[in-house]
Amino acid sequence: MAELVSLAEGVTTLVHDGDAVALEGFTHLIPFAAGHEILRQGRTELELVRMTPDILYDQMVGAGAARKLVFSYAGNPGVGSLHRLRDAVEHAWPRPLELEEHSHAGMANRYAAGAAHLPFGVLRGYVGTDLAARTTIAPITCPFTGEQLTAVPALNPDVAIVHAQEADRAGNVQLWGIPGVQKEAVLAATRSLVTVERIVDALEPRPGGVVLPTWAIDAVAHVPGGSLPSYAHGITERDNAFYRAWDAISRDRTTFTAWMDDNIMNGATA
Amino acid sequence: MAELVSLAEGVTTLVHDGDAVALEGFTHLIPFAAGHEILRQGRTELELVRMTPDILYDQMVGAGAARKLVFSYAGNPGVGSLHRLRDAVEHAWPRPLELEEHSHAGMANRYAAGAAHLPFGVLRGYVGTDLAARTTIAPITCPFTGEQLTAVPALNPDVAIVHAQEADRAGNVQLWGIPGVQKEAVLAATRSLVTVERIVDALEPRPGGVVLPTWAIDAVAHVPGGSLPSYAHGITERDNAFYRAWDAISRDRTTFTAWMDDNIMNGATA
Amino acid sequence: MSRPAEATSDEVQTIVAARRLTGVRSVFIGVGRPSTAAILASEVHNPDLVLVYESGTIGAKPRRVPLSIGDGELAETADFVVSVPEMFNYWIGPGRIQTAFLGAAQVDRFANLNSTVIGDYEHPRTRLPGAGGAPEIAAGCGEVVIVAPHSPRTFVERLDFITTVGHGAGPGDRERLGFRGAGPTAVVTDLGVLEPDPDTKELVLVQVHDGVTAEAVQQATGWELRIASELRVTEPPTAEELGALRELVAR
Amino acid sequence: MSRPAEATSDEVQTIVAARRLTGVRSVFIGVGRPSTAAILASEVHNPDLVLVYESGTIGAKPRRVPLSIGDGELAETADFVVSVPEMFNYWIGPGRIQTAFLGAAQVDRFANLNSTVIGDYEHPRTRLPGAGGAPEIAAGCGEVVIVAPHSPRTFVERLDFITTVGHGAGPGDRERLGFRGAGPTAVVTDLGVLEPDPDTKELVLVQVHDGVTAEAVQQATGWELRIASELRVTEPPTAEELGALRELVAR
Repeated sequence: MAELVSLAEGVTTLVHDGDAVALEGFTHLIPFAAGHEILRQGRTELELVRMTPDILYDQMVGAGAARKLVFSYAGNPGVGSLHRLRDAVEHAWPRPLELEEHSHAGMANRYAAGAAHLPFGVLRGYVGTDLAARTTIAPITCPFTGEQLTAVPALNPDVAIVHAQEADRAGNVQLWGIPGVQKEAVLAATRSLVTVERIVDALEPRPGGVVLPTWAIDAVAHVPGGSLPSYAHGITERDNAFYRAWDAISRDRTTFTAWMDDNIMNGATA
Repeated sequence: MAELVSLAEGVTTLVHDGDAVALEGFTHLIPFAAGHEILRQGRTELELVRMTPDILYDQMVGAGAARKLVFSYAGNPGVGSLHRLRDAVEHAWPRPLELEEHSHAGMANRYAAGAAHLPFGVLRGYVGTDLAARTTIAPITCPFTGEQLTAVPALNPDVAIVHAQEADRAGNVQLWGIPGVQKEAVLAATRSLVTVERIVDALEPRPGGVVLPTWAIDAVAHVPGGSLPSYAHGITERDNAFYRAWDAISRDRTTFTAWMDDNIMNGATA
Repeated sequence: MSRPAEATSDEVQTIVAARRLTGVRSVFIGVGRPSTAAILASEVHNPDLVLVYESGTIGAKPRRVPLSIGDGELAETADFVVSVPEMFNYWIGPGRIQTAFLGAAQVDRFANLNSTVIGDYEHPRTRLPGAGGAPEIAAGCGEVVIVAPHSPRTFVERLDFITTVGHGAGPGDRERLGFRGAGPTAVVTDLGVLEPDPDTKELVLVQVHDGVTAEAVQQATGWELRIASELRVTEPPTAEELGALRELVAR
Repeated sequence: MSRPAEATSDEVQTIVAARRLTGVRSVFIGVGRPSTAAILASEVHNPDLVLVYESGTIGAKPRRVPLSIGDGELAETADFVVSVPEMFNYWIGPGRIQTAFLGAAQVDRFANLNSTVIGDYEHPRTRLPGAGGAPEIAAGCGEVVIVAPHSPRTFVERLDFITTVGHGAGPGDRERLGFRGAGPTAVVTDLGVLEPDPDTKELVLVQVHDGVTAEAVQQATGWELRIASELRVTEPPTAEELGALRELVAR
């Protein structure tokens, strides 16, 4: 059963140094506030897992909290590069960053296998690419047709953190809009924390609603606006201006560090 | 793009003698009217596919339309045996019936693999049971952990037929309530027919709504009440009395045949 | 509340099964008596009990005993509803459901189950419905409670067909087969309760219902039944239990 | 409608890409210019065009060019929205989407794509975003149209990294790799259009935009470019196309 906790408590209890942490969200519902709290609590040596690392992981990598990144597409969508992530990969600043790189189809099937507690997933993919030699896949043969396909190892992070629109007082969660791979991430992870825009008396079933029952979650924290500058469909708007502004903020190490100090590290704990 | 057709046209065009036909529905939304039309049109040598054969397949098997049954649970839920199906298996009346038998988990993963156009699915299952030696499975080894799991062959019926609450005039379909495995069945099949309770101007997104786009379907037929004595959530009620009454009707070959003649074979074409 | 009429053995069976769900978080329910027992438990012992039906309805709150596992009321009252593939892959397989309530046509001394055929598979005397979800449910759920009528036809020396593995051939078999859950922890019948011996995994009669003798249970069992040294007698149904059950069935 | 100002080469590229979607049923859209072109096509050429974004929004009807592929408007206007696993397993992998519009940082003569690194993988000069959905999209969709700026930095003799297979090393490679779709059928740039030779699969310059010479295209291409014997010249943007594009971008 999920406990209702403060964001600070949730992060303290569930996220440890060296953990593989998936802060998931496919453009929508990215758990920025939780990521920032992880930085404020000084977690380090993290293995960051996410299909689409964007500004949040640029911040966490730039702050030196991550040892490794497991991903399939790392960019500032519609804007360009993630300069802190590039700096880490290209110049090992502030520290080297190990990469484990997949395609979206591969990552999605890794999470799905993880959610099913199966050791691997199967897809047609990777063949003919240079990625095949650079990542964690294996050929697998269909026992019925003899066709050779690709197996990807299950992804089971130590912790999954996602943001949702609402939870009831028992800790049952509902999110809607673009669902991404959040359900799989939570079900695949050993521990899970969900930040929500609001606490309600009862979850009203909604079109496209994805429900995570309280008994499949460890903790729920009430964090209004917790996905900004990303958005929570129907509640907050994506701050596209900030995504554009990040390009300039993140290009320069000093500007970045100053911005992080002013806006994140010394920011109030949610 | 799905054509809007009459039920008779749809069956004539899409269902052929000898086809593997999946009339899916997990207690809910069982396409009875379409199955009856298949009988009226005299289709024969069918391979009937369904996770949960119930009264409809009892009728089709009793009528001698089926050569083979692919399934995981064949019963009259809450009532008891399917007497026509038993008569076919136990006494080859009116003709022998070949069985290909799986568990629910196996059938669900066979459909999911079929919908993904993958040749097989993977699960933990069948081990230690007598079913393992009686069905179409194969061991498969995880290339990462060495664990041995079970592979099931993809299920790709020639035709899938499902019933839904509504379609728009372009042939986009929406169903809600218990979704069963209908989406997978339609996406796995070579051809598909959807019967619907009503045609609407536009599909209103609904909680739990499953949408099948017109470009993933071959034909849509307007058949109000087309799933009775099963039901269409929010529109028709399950006729539990008929499910109970079927037990007596189906016990005796003569009673059954007379009932079929009176109620199905000479019934009006929808 | 006036003392209700004496409970029938079927009522006692259902009530005893329901008691097993006190303090349980979630229960996977087969159709029939298991369903009645689980709904009763949620009304009398465990209001927070999460009822999970194979049809994909999770957290259903039926007020009547559904005839099928897919009745509309289950979807209307569920916390959420999932597809069949999701039910087995994301919820049952990973062992997210704590207890499974299953029935069967045949049960053997290691609580293995047959729901496929009576007689030879190719030429069955009686063709039964088949596996359904039982094999993977029994493998994946935290524990399994079997609810079956007690007769020599059901409790047999040798299954005609192993549909669902309980404790296999004895200790270590479930581990060898890679099953996650603990397997059968009890068989609740209309005569009493059998539980697997912790060491041998063989079913032992540990409890008889009021007025039932161990001899009567042995006569209804197709193998030489082990009897617990301290045989418990079922606490008679309370007026609340019996009243709630009769009200539920009458709805 | 008053004659609008002369179209820029970027506008021509977008308009020519959009024309490719006349009569197409469904298009999978990468972020950026492909998205602009697809929305333009749905407004000018093909109102029934089904726009599919990686974020799971199928049949989206954006009125503005979304900054990201996951903007709220895409979900609000979609015919339906699916999870990422479902998008790749049920919709892209089986080849249910007819055309894919993709960009890339590097393109070679067989229309293979690099969006991973410039330079060595272990010590890259420039780290790019990575594969995203491109490899399986290019393998599964019916055909692929590449939309890229024409420069020697983009059109290279040799990719630094093969992220996405177009026609591999030439004829037969896609079949050998088991890909379902036809692969790249066109590369639309700000200078013209390249199409694979039906036999050799090597990209051939088949069309130049108004005022562009074959020599100019060769100079912007990092390999010795094959030129079609009958080189077409792009139909200039109509007032309707240009007006619609500018209105769309301005929204």
